[in-house]
Amino acid sequence: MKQIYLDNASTTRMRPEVLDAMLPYFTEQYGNPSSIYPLGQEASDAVAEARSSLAGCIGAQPREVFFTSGGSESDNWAIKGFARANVAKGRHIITSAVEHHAVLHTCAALEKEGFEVTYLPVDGDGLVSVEDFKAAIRSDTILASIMFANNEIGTIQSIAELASAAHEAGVVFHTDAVQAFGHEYINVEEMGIDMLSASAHKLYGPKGMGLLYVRKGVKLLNLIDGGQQERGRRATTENVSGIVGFAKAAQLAEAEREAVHGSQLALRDHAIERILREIPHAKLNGSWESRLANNVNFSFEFIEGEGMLLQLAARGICVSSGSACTSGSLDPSHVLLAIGLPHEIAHGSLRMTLGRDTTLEDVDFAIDSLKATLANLRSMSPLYEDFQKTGEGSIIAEMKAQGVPYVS
Amino acid sequence: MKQIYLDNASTTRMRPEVLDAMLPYFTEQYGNPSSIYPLGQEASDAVAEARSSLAGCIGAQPREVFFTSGGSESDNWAIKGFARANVAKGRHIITSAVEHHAVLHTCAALEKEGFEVTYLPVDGDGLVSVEDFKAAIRSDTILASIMFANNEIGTIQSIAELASAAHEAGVVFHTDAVQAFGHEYINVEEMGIDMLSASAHKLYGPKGMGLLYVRKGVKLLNLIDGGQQERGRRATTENVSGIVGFAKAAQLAEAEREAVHGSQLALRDHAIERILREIPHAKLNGSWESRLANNVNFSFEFIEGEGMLLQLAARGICVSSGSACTSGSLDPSHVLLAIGLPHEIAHGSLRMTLGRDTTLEDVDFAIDSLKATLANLRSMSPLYEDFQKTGEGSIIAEMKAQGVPYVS
Amino acid sequence: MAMNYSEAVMDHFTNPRNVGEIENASGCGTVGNAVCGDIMRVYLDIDDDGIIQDAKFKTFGCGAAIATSSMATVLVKGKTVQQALEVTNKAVMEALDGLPPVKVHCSLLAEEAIHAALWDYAEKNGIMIEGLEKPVSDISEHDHGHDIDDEDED
Amino acid sequence: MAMNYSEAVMDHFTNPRNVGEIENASGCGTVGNAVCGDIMRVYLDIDDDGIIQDAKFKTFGCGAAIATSSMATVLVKGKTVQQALEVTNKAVMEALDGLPPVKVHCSLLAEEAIHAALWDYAEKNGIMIEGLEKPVSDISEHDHGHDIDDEDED
Ligand SMILES: Cc1ncc(COP(=O)(O)O)c(C=O)c1O
Ligand SMILES: Cc1ncc(COP(=O)(O)O)c(C=O)c1O
Repeated sequence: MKQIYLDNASTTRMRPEVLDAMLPYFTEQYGNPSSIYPLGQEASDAVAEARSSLAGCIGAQPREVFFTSGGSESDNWAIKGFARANVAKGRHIITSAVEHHAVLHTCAALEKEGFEVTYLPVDGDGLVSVEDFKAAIRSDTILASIMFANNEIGTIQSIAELASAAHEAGVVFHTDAVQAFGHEYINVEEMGIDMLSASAHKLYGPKGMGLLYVRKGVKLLNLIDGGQQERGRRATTENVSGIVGFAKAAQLAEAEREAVHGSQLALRDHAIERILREIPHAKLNGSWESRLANNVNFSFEFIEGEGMLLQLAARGICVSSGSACTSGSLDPSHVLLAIGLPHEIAHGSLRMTLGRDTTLEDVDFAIDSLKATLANLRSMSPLYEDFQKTGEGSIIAEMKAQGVPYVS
Repeated sequence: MKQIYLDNASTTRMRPEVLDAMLPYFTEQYGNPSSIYPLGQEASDAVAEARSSLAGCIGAQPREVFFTSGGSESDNWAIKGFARANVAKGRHIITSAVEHHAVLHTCAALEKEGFEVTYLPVDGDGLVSVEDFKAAIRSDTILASIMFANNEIGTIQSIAELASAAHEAGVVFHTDAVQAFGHEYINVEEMGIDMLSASAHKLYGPKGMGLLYVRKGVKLLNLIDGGQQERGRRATTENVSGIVGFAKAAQLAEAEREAVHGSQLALRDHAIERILREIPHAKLNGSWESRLANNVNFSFEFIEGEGMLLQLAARGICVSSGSACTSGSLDPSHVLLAIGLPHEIAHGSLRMTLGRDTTLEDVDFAIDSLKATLANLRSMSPLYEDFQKTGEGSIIAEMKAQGVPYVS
Repeated sequence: MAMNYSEAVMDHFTNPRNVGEIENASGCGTVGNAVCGDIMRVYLDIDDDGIIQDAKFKTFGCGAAIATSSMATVLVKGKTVQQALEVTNKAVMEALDGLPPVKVHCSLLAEEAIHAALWDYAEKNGIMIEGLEKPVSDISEHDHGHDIDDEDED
Repeated sequence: MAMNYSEAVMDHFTNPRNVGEIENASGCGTVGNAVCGDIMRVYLDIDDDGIIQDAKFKTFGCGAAIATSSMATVLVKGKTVQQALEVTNKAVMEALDGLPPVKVHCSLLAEEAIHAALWDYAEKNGIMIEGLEKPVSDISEHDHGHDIDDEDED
């Protein structure tokens, strides 16, 4: 069956150009970049070139870019490494309630080490308030980590303002840009970003490959000690093919960014509008204005997410959900709860994230299928039965009555 | 120019079969294993299959095998993760002076956190004495980490005996088996290994891919916190192609292990014997008896290693050295110093590590080139000039007089 | 979290048997709650001989919840009330060729829903069913086994 | 540690100029030590007008050490003693189109070796060479810049 892949926030299909760029580094140019003979030096040159190309994408210096095994390692390294290196200056860290677990669980680990963490709430759109942020800064605050764009609901934060508020108070500013790198314009100088995490597989590059940008002068302890790779900051024989593939993916993304952004935005808004128009008891999650161009996230009432995903999968549609059942945890997505969704409707959420080659047909087919799926699941839902019998018990209807935007 | 690659302890040429196994997971089977739709489930199945295949190679259970980004991360995770999780039981760790930097620098980082580390000395062959090991165990010793086989001199430690001594005292035993996995017979049950690090690129697999075996019941803190991958122990979207490639490489290595071991042993001994016979002022480093089948390591007097490497590279021969200059540090290899080599001859060391397709012709050509290179470098060495004029100042001649074995 | 549902689960999820309502049912029970994410409602039509002539369900929940509801109704149909009590969560799971560890709680919910419907039937008819205890209507107080690592806790 | 030697360095390393000894040299100096890994010995043949007619070297050391020795001898040949003093490590490095940061110390060693040979010449002839200080024979006390991160220390 034809698969319609609308889960590009989860991972992406690697581009053939990226594979082509990587291929020589497996069985031909397989040298260790630390070696002195040509096979090693060529690998070393390829790594250096990739580093400066990636640095260029965000306005950084090559020596400020360090390769890692992915977004999670970058987040862990930035936050644990900075906190542990700067504990003498203070033990307070600020982050938000909607961060990825790679940030949240890292902060939780630091709390066990004696750090204190403020988890800023967000508004109904998922936005951190700059005022709240300023108010949370204490004299012993050393680090703030606020994600560039949310992986579930696509909300883009006011990074430049937050960073500047952090700097006014002498606080170092990290951003998890895993969802934004290669998709949104980023410039670490203009925006005042001190550390930035990115991951290659979110931009049609290889899995298991990430980077951490660290502004010159920002001190970190190593997460991975050992050899002298990455100027002694992150040990391990370089994943040369992965590094080369990451750089290639980023170059392509950078070159096509504006065009892709524009066409995705149109498709995204088409999808959002169709759902609001055609599917009752639905609510758009996340800001519509300050939102990744490829993110569509809805809650549907009276149904639970996993069943929806499985039925859509049976029609060849690959999407994801903030439902409890898909994550192995009893609670629904912490992001959906943080934007104020009651558990009941957080369970019935759906994320569709468009890719660079998603077509209008794909989106329309997905929405048609979604309508059929929801009708089927609602027909077997005891909650929908009750609602139909009594006309009561709809949370979304209440929201609508209260004037919450983008509900149907 | 034809390249003769004799640096397989540094990294290996990925096998075409491994690349073939990996290829589908880049641009076709690109799903995220955490996803519920078939594209994700197939990736998840591939990861599960790879995990059980790798577990099988060392007699472990699949759920005891965790994927990492390489040997360095595995070492860091095992040692830091165990130490931090078990600090209530004690703060003392035992390791050896000849470990890889991924272990030594990790231990140094733990010393800064308040742990105490005993770095056991080794004998002239690079062997840790089981008696020394027992004597070093204290009531507050929680962990011992002794490498399976040394990356520079190839010496294989008495792992089963060391592990059993550790267990008698209730100490958990980790081994860095990066150089041994896929090359030597390993069984974690028989040998009593509690944790084991391995890295795919040392056995013709992909770079940036490793594993940590953790015996059921051994408690570790996470090094990389975040999502629920690896049962919540090591977060990040799985590097599916890397995992599949690692398993394929290990399967092939396991299937061919005895045959390759036998043929490499013959070539290795041929090389060692030719050098001892034909090159004066040379000393074999490391044990000859308890040694990796592919490792040849010599010190040559009156010359410095980098010059030797560059001249060999100019003839297409890829080898490495324990010389200061190639590592960016002022000191020569800590391993060569630990086996008692004076600085003067540690600088002039050469490591040739054979690969699975190294031929007798390759080895002979390399040794012929080595002879020419040494003659050339000695002809421009002021130390050799002095020795020739006075007949004095040869450390190796003194060693020979003292009965040190395997010197010429 | 990988799912790896058996074929039987996928079949009962995609083609659930006995979806619907029974008007004037002999017994009807609803368990679970929408906060934790699973709600099951079972309708039973029980004849004068105490034989379950028909069973229907509605479920708000994941694939496993729907499949276990479907299977539970299939298993109790044609059975006596007493036999229906033997349709335990284990029996439902076995009939479905197993469930992923994180989904075992769904089969518990199905058992509870059958019990709740039987309790309702017993109450309506003023009878006592041996071995049947009053089911908790909100089973979220039960241990769902959801976020417990399937084997070890180390 | 990646090397990335310039072509000039590789040329002077693979085809070093002026390797050898000069019998009854006007001046000979050896600097460095085998513990730290670099030893250079320079022989100078200086005529009565104080012009360096010939220069030879022997070096124990890495590629950069050999190349800088070679270049240093090339640069001083034909020069007066006074001009030879101006053959600084910078001059040697420039002539070689640069050196990797960790190798800069090698060029210092070459400068020291020339100075040591000139000092020997001056001593033998009982003269004072303006601007020449007694070179340290063991330059390992100098800062080699070896394990210093090339720019930042953070
Ligand atoms: C013994 C040993 N341990 C650890 C490592 C580190 O492995 P990796 O480069 O995969 O991180 C290596 C190789 O570099 C090694 O030889
Ligand atoms: C916002 C965000 N941060 C971090 C990560 C972790 O990235 P990776 O899977 O490459 O470790 C992800 C994706 O999974 C993400 O979306």
